[in-house]
Amino acid sequence: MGPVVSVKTYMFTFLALLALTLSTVLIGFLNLGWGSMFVAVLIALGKAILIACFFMHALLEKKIVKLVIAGSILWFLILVTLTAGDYITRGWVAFGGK
Amino acid sequence: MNSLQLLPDTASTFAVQWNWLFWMLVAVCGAVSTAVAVLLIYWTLRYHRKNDNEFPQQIQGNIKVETAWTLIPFILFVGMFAWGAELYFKIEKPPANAREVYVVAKQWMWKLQYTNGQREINTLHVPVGEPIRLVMTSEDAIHSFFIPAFRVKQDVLPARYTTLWFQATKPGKYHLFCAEYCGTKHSGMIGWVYAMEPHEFERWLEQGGAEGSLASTGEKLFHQFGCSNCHHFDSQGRCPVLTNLFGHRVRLLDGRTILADETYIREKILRPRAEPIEGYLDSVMPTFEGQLNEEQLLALIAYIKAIGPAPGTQQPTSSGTSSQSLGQQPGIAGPGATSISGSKPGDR
Amino acid sequence: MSTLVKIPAAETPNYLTEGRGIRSWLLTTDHKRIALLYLASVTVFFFIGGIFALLMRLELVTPASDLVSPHTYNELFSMHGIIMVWFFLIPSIPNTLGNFLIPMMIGAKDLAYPKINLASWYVFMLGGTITLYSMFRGGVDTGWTFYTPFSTIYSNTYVVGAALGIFVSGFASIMTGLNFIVTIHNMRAPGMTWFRLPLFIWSHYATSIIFVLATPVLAVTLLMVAVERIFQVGIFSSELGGDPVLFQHMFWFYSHPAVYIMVLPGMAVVSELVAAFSRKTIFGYTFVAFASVSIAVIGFLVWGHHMFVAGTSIYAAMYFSLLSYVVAVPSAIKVFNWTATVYKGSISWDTPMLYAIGFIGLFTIGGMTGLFLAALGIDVHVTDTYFVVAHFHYIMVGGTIMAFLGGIHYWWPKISGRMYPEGISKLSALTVFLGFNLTFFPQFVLGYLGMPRRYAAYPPEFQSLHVLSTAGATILGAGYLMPLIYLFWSWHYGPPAPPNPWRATGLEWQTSSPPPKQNFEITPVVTRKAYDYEGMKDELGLV
Amino acid sequence: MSSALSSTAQKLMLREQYGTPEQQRETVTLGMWIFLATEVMFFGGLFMAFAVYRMRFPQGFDEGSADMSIVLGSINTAVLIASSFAMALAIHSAATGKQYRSVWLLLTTAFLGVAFLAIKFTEYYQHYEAHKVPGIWFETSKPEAGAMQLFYVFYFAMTGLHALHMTIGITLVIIYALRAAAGSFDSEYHTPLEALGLYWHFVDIVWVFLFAIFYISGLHT
Repeated sequence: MGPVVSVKTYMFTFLALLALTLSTVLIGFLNLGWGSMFVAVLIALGKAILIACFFMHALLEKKIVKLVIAGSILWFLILVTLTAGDYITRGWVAFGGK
Repeated sequence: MNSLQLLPDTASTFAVQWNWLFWMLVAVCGAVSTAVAVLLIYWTLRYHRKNDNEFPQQIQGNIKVETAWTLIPFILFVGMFAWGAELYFKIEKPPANAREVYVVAKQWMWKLQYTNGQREINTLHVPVGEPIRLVMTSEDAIHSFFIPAFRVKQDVLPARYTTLWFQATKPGKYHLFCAEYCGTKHSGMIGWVYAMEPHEFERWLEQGGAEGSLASTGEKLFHQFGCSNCHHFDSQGRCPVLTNLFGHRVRLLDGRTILADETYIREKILRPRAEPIEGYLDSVMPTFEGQLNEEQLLALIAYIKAIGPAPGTQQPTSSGTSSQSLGQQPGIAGPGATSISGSKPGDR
Repeated sequence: MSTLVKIPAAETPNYLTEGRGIRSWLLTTDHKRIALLYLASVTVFFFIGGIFALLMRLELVTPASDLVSPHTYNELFSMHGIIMVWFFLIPSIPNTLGNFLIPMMIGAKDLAYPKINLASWYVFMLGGTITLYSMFRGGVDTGWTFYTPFSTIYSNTYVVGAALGIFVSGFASIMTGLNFIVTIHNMRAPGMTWFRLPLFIWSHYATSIIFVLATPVLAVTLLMVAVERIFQVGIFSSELGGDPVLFQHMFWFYSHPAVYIMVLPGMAVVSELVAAFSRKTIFGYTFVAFASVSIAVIGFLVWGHHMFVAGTSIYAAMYFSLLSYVVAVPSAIKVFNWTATVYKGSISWDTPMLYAIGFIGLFTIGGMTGLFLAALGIDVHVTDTYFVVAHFHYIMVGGTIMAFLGGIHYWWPKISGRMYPEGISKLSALTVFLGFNLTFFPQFVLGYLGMPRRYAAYPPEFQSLHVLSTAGATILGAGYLMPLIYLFWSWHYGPPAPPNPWRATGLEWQTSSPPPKQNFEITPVVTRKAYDYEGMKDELGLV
Repeated sequence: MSSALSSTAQKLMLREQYGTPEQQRETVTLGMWIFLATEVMFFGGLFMAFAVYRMRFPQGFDEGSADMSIVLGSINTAVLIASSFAMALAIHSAATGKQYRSVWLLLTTAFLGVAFLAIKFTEYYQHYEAHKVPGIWFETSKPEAGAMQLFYVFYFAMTGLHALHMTIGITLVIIYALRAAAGSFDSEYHTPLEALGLYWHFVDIVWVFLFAIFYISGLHT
């Protein structure tokens, strides 16, 4: 049988997720230029970590499961960085900005 | 049956350098492959099993040997990489004084045009000893411009310009191939490249009655489509000054900068209101999407390249900078700029 | 189906005889039977793809396109590529030999998910059927690479059908990879530590990583191609501002690692063969094991080397070129270690060993010419020519198929319980080797001379080399038919095989030939490393 | 497959290829995590393509984003988070032997999932009404019409695939709720529920990112 986490932890996670959703929306109304997307994704990342750690018990799983999670994130980053590296150095996207 | 040919023509400056690296790689890789093959065959014969009860002495491995055959190939590989990259940089960075030829590819032909207006199809005439830069685009699928004797190849993409340069060294007639699969008659999308002595080339270039240079065709289009109504050569016009635009970075409204190359100018003609330039928030320019074909676009680009720095312009770095926004009246359409509200490129 | 814990009966019939009739095969969850289902399927696909190849070679005997129309020729090479890549090479070794051997080599009763294993075969067959159906309905002419915008706008063939077939078969790959990874992690017999695993397992583990992480990207890419083609919204074409090169990035993110899906299992087989027929432990076991894993990992970082002239940035080309050289290092390490294993061994010249030596030689040439293609400046000329065609055929045909045939011969006694005929099989190995080189070596020269690939017609000066290549292809075809015939023959008429005809190490040789359904009468307890021929010698009392 | 199951061995449902129940649980969990890794790469390809085009056309994508209904999007996010919460509690109840509560929580999860889809399809209908469906009916007067269409292509592709995952998830949750009602799970054996929970939470995570990239960046315009 799997790891058992207390109901209280689930409750706090749930509330934290709702709070983060609300803050995403509120910050979204500010004009941050490219920063608004950046902040939104950053908060989403925080929410994803909360879900993975507390709802999915990633922290309590064996090392191999953690390796699988780390690997999938790393591979996604490989896909993004090596492709984006081409687009950024190709002059396909504009540079700088606010 | 034709005679067996084992060496390709070597007819450009790049091809000479290419051959050096190629044969160096053949020598290194050939030596290593031969060594592996000889050892493998020799040991297989030398240590052939004599009877089924034979079990050899076990060898687990040797860290020194492993390190050696990890590091030595790696160092060799880095050398190969560096040499290959150096060669690649040479072929990707055309010299500034190169003569330009414009190429439009379509299923399944090559259309070429010189700056003096001379056109040809599926043949390319070039002078020996002069760098040539091809500015290429496609009307449909991806094609690839390939001249084996010059060892150069570049994919030709729709809606953007790629370039290719070479300098022929030997007069002659060489193959031109499409190297990126492009449909039914892909293997028919071939032609010839004629490398000629410079004086012969000049003679060839003048004959054939081109109807004026490419830039002059562009200039005519520039007036015909009303561009000149707004794009003046001083800052009095409502639109960015185009002198000295080409090859410089343009500041966008949100502060980012973008290089004004051929592809950028093409984009701005077809989709002027996307990505507004600093100082021109509500662009009054209409879209020319669907009104200009690839050849006309190239003529306009040739014209914009040709106008260079106009007399009296003190902005050598960039056009479209904020200094020209003085007197700008956003949103007012002028005589040259027709209604913009109805432009819906995405309509069905 | 939820069976309870079951102790195998004392005298179980073997996996071939336990349960008869078509139902017992089509509903089996036995990894060995599923391996045979896969073996039969990929063999059929191999010969279909082979017929396409032969027709192409016949067309290329003359410079003009006279045997078939250019359009037909384009469909031939597209279908040859699609069938061979997705329906033969990728499943070839992992789903047949891998499926058969992984549980046995680690001392397990079956894979971790036997039902998913069976499901993967059905999904694979469904994908294959869809692809074949769209081929016979009118074919597809995009090449196996489906480059946009040609595939989404300009091609008038059954692109969506072919893409759907590949999409579906991708799920089979994912199921297989997932099954292998979990099996290797969780199902090892007591005492079977990671560094006691045969290198076959290490390589298949590396392959599975690629299956699992690369295949989904292909799936989503093909899905986007289908969406773009059906709804005519330009994701990868330029009307809306999209970029065709993005398709190439996503496609090669899968398809370059997919090359390693094809060759890593070949390396897996060759490690076993070289050890068994030299009766020696693999020189530098840990280096070879980690080389497999690093090929799988670094193999994901090099896809851009397919796009050096595609209009990517020169800086991206730089890092992709450098990384391509880095991934060549572990491949080189493997070749050197196999060669060193032969040194002072006790080498037998049985057929599998001939295939293994052929593999090492051809893989070396294939790998070395890869160094040419990774050199940026050189690639400008030779990319998209026959040089590339020859290069990847040396890896995939000279490499993978040699290893596949070698492996089939080596484990044939275990699979069928019969010995194959030694004389004719040696002849076939030799025929394949010679035919292969005659077919593909001239293509290096053709590419170097500038002959572009995917040409139905070509300038006359290339004819001599094309004729040589076609001559080689007929020999190669004959070489491939021979094993098909004599292996079928030996299934019924070959002499019965002992449990361990080669006196090889490895748990699979410690059970009977053919093995019982549960693989082992008692779960083995492992106390030795892989390739412990010292121990084997003691066991046989030959001190 | 009913409450007639009595002995521990039967309840463990140990399949023949496994040695111990613990091995079976680990195998199932690991398999599910690896499957989720493939899902990361599956959605990852789309996220990567979206990122590239977003970098290229920030304005056009923001204009597309400005059309989104932030109210419905936020409600949907809350609904999905609540469903994940219910799922986590369902597994917790199963693990602590409260089978009856577990069934009801599973049904709540499924209900919230259906509510999510209902809201999502309401949004789709609104886009259709506004003529914002690329390839079928697309109209805009905005200058970056092409980029906006691209935005919508990604929007429909990604939320559509997400909705497909939701549909599969809801079906499985209902099936497992029925199995739980039939007494198939207890505090010792509920591995399939845990695996389903992982899947459900993962689909939730995907939505969290979809919400961030599609709904937020156009808010300030």
